Amino acid sequence: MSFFDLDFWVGVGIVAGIYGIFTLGLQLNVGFTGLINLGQAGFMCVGAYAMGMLVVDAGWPLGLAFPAAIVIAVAAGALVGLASLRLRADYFGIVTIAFSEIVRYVFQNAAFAGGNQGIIGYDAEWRAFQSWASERLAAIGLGEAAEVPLLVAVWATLLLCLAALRALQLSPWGRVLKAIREDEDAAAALGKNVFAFKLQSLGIAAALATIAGFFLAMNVTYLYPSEFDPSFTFFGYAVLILGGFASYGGVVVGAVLLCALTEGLRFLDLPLSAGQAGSLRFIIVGLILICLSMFRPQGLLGSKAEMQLRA
Amino acid sequence: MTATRKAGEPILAVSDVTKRFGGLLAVDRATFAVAHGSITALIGPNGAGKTTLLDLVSGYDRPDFGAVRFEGRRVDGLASYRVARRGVVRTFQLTRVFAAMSVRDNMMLGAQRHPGEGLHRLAFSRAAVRRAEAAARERAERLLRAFALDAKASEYAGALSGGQRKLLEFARALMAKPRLVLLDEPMAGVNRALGAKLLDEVERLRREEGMTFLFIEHDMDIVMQRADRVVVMAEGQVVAEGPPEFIRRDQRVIDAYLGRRGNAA
Amino acid sequence: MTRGLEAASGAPPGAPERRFESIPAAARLAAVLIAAAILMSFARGPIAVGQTTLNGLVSAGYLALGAVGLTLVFGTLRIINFAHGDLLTLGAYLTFGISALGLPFWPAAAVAVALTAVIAYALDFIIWEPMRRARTSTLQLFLVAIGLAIVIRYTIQFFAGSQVRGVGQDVLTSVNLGPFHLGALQALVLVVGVVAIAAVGLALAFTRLGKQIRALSDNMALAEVCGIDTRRAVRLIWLIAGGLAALAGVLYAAAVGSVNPNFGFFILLGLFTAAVLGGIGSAYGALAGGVVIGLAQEWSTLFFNTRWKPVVGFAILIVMLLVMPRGIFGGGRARS
Amino acid sequence: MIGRRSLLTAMMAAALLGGLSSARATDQVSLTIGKLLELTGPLSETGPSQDKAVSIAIDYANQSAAAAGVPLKITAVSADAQGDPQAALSAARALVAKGASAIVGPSITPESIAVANGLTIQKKVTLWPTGTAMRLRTIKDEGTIFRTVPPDSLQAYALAAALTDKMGDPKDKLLSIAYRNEPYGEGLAKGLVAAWTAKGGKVQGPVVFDPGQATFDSEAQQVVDNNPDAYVVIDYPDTFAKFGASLVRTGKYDASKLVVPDALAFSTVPSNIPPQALEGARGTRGGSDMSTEAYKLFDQLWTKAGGVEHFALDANSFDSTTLVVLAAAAAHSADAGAIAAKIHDVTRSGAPKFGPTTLGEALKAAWSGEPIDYVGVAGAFEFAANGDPTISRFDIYEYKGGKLDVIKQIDASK
Repeated sequence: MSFFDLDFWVGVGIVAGIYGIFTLGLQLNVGFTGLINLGQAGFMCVGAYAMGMLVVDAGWPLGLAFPAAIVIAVAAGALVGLASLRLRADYFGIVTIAFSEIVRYVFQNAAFAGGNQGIIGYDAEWRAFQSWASERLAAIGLGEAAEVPLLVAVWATLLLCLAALRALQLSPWGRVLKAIREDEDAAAALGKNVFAFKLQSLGIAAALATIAGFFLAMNVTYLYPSEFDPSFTFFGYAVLILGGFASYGGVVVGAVLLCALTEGLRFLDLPLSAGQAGSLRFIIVGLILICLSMFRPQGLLGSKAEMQLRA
Repeated sequence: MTATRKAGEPILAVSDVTKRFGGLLAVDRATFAVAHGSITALIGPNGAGKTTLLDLVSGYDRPDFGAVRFEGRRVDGLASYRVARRGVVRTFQLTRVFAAMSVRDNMMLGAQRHPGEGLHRLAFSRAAVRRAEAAARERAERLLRAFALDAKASEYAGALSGGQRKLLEFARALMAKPRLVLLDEPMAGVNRALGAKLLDEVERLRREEGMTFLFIEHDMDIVMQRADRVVVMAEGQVVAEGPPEFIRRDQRVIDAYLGRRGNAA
Repeated sequence: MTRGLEAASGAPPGAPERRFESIPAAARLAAVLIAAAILMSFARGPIAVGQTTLNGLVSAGYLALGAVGLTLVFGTLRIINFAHGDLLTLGAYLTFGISALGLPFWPAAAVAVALTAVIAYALDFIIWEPMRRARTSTLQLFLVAIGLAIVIRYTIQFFAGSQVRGVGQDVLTSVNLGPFHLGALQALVLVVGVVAIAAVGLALAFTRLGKQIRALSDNMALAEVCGIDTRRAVRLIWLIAGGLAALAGVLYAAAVGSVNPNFGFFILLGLFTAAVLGGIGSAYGALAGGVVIGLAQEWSTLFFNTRWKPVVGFAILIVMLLVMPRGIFGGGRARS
Repeated sequence: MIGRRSLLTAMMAAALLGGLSSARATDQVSLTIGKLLELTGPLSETGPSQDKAVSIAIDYANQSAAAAGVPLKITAVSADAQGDPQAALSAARALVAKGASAIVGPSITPESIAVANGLTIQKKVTLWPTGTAMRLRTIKDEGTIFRTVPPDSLQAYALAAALTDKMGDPKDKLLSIAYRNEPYGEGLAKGLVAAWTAKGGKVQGPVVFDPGQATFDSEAQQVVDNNPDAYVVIDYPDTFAKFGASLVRTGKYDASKLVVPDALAFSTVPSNIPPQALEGARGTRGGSDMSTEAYKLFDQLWTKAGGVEHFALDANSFDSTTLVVLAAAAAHSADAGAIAAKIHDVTRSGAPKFGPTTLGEALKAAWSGEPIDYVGVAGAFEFAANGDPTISRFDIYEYKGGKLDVIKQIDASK
């Protein structure tokens, strides 16, 4: 009965990293551009499936299929953006969630995507890299858990994306983005093409969703539509609000804390039936979401001043 | 930085511009012109359609009928960001500063065609970006000093007082080296001394950089002393246009605007 | 959350919803639906079209009633209430709980509807009212709604278990109306649904409170200025939203025959589609939207493989938002 | 509910004691079995019945071991797969962290593949999924994945055989097929269409219905259109409660023409499925020569434990748990790898036969080291190298008065 099982917590670290990359995209949209993107899971689905189908059906090497999948997902993001970015913020949110549901149903029913049999066999090259890396790690004593290479790869990518987004945020481009979040009309009056910036923000979010989708696909080794359920996006929002509004660093902290909490609750040993324990886990996550949003809306690392100035 | 100017052609020509909101005819066939390098005041009672006209000229709203020409080329129908890029910058009646951003960042946003605002340029021409950023920062510092806001440069714009926000919005407009500046009641909420300083800056910019100003103003003293031309609107129509002294005596203006209140200004 | 966002989605200055303006829209909609039905019956035969129309009207019942509460709350309080679907589940499971104490099904349902209405009101008192006073942003309200949805759903599952539960009503005997057939219980659901829709529509059109609620959902600031006691009206909106959601939940459970705690969440996006289709903030719109979605989904089975049925709702939603963002009856500016 | 909770606390105490007592007794084996259940999320309707199936298997095994003097104590830990492969992988890791030497579940193939590739193959922990899709066989499981559910290909032939048995030669007979839109339905339907058309039969549909939908009236109408000679509905009990009602309401539905697969096989039909939807219907499920007594015992244990009614494939989870216990007895150890190695020894064809009614003797025989051939409730399990059951004997049953009555047994491989 060991709570501190290495395999388990390496697994939690991987999931936290995947949610981190996924939510960086959300943060760019919500925290820095003012777009309520409810379809991030849909972009992840497009990206992951594109990568899977290119490798399995078209026989592409992973090294080519993955960047191509990012391009395809960004194109999907641009398409959604072109169609709906002129809508009011909450309408835009509803269009994006409808988009992500349509994508999920298409991949569940369309014959070309393996129907609801899903896609398997795209991770051969990754498995080879993983075993090669495991030997290297074993040589330096880290060979215990099989998934450490995936953990290292996920977190290296997450920190890279974090640094890139932070640099972008400090750049003039980031400044305009934040101005658009503050007041679109004023930004337009200063000559900023608001629509183009929103489109770029959505496109980058789609790319980040694809990167998260890539690692999710490698983690579960099988692409299946229910992995890209809207609840994935909702959990991403919980990570965002826990970490802190308009704070990229907060996303990483939020992802680690929330994943550690929800997975750690699996060890909660109460005299309850399995079903009740399962429900309790989610009740606790739900209550945290409510209390955070009510009493600490800026989350852990968000700035309270900015929140108040904007409200 | 004086623009190429065809002899006598106005920098801004508004002809028969009309705008209707549901049943309300906000602007009715408004026609007037603004000469290069002039300081033109746009006056009229509340609800005369002044702000709506400014919205139509700046592309914030689209006229139902009529044309707006800036430097001879039509701009009505262009999105507001395209009009701004042509060199027409505006401020708003209810000042719109980016509250959750620093005063300096607010200013930096005024810079036009900044290479740093394009992802591809950010990645590949980093030197150009650094140069443009430094130039913009230097111009911002100078303008902030001119408007006595330099002390507040790193504070949140939202923390400024109403008057200071007005000044910031005006200074930010100047960042873009505009050729035509549309000011919507720039003096509202600004104390007398600072207001005078602002108007001196307007005249300096007209003299040294050839900028043209069109501003909505209610304070007749300012209009009479500072404006070299006046356009008077009432109930959506342009009822009179001309130098301030002529406007003061024009009967139509008195009926439409001054007379209705019974006492001379 | 953001000045830009707030301004863009500020109180929509749309034309207030006058009774006259909405009747032509309803008439136009009915004409379109009837024309579509006639057209299809050439292609697929009147019996098939008639039967699917009946099936569609049954689901239209609970979709419309569920959507009314959603659109009123969304229209007035700017809350994308993701917890609304779980209020349907709450209504159904309270009915099971109360009927387990000995009350027959329909009286137990009535008590459950009242109880859920009170719970919805209490939630406004505990959660939404304080957040409204703190002028929180749309995003925070949306996140609280997600948290609330999870808490309600899994509290129900904690006590009632996640296994499927039969409603214990006779779902088999069917009524034959000429060539068409309809389950007796479904017919009841259809009748109760239509009656409730009409009642809500009339109440909103003619009662003083109804007008206040519609004014509120059309433009909260304007309503405040005209001296409507918005606090009382908002409380009433939550009572109506909760009550109608519970009624929709009960009708759904009765029509379908067996449910588990996820059913409310699964049809939530259908309710959103109906609300947006009808025009956010417009109660008539939600009623019309529910009918259109119910019919469209069942009619789609005549032309496409039934596996695509769930996609029909979403496709309509996206097309509507791009072509007619203000919906059939909607007021307010949908473009930012 | 109350019955189960006191049972649970008793088991918790036993686990603690078990831990202590193992030091005292000579070689008392304390086995922990992991239950990977669907407690939340889109498949949560399957969770409670699987939880109960494994629990009653463990209780029955504990009683049988004590009666037979075999020093084996079994406890259970559970985790929630949430209907999502990534959560299932994390849940499986939690089970192993809590000491599970084998995992019963999960219920769909995507989760099984994620758990296998991510954990159980490398850790040599046996995995007992109830998902039937053939996709599971595309991964090299190194002898760690066993299925007590018949693979789709075999069951498709069984369904065709059941149809032929009822309607005679399939030539020019119209078969209307409908299935629930997920791997189990799609896989079985494909196999059945192939088997049926190969024998000259005609197929209508398949009508694919989405489990999340509220009403199935239009789908049901398409199934009964053109008055087909027979229908096959491949579904789980929760959706069939709605789909069956819709079929009856069409007025043109004759339940005696219906044939259903093993997911709709219950000794007594759950209360939320309308009886008229199944009255007279036939079906297939894994079978053995001890089927009748085995199912009777299983039904007794199920009713005595109270709680939730039958659901899909609960007998299979019961068998999986029992086989893990037998393997542990044969291995004299709770080590995951040792158990994996002994699975074939407790299901060796030709060895002395035991069944649920003789579990005590089976445990004693296994403990003494001789190979045995244990036949479970849901069928005989001579496992192939890839862990799928080779013996393809199927019960063909008919529902009479809400009860399942086995009328025939066939071998689907011929």
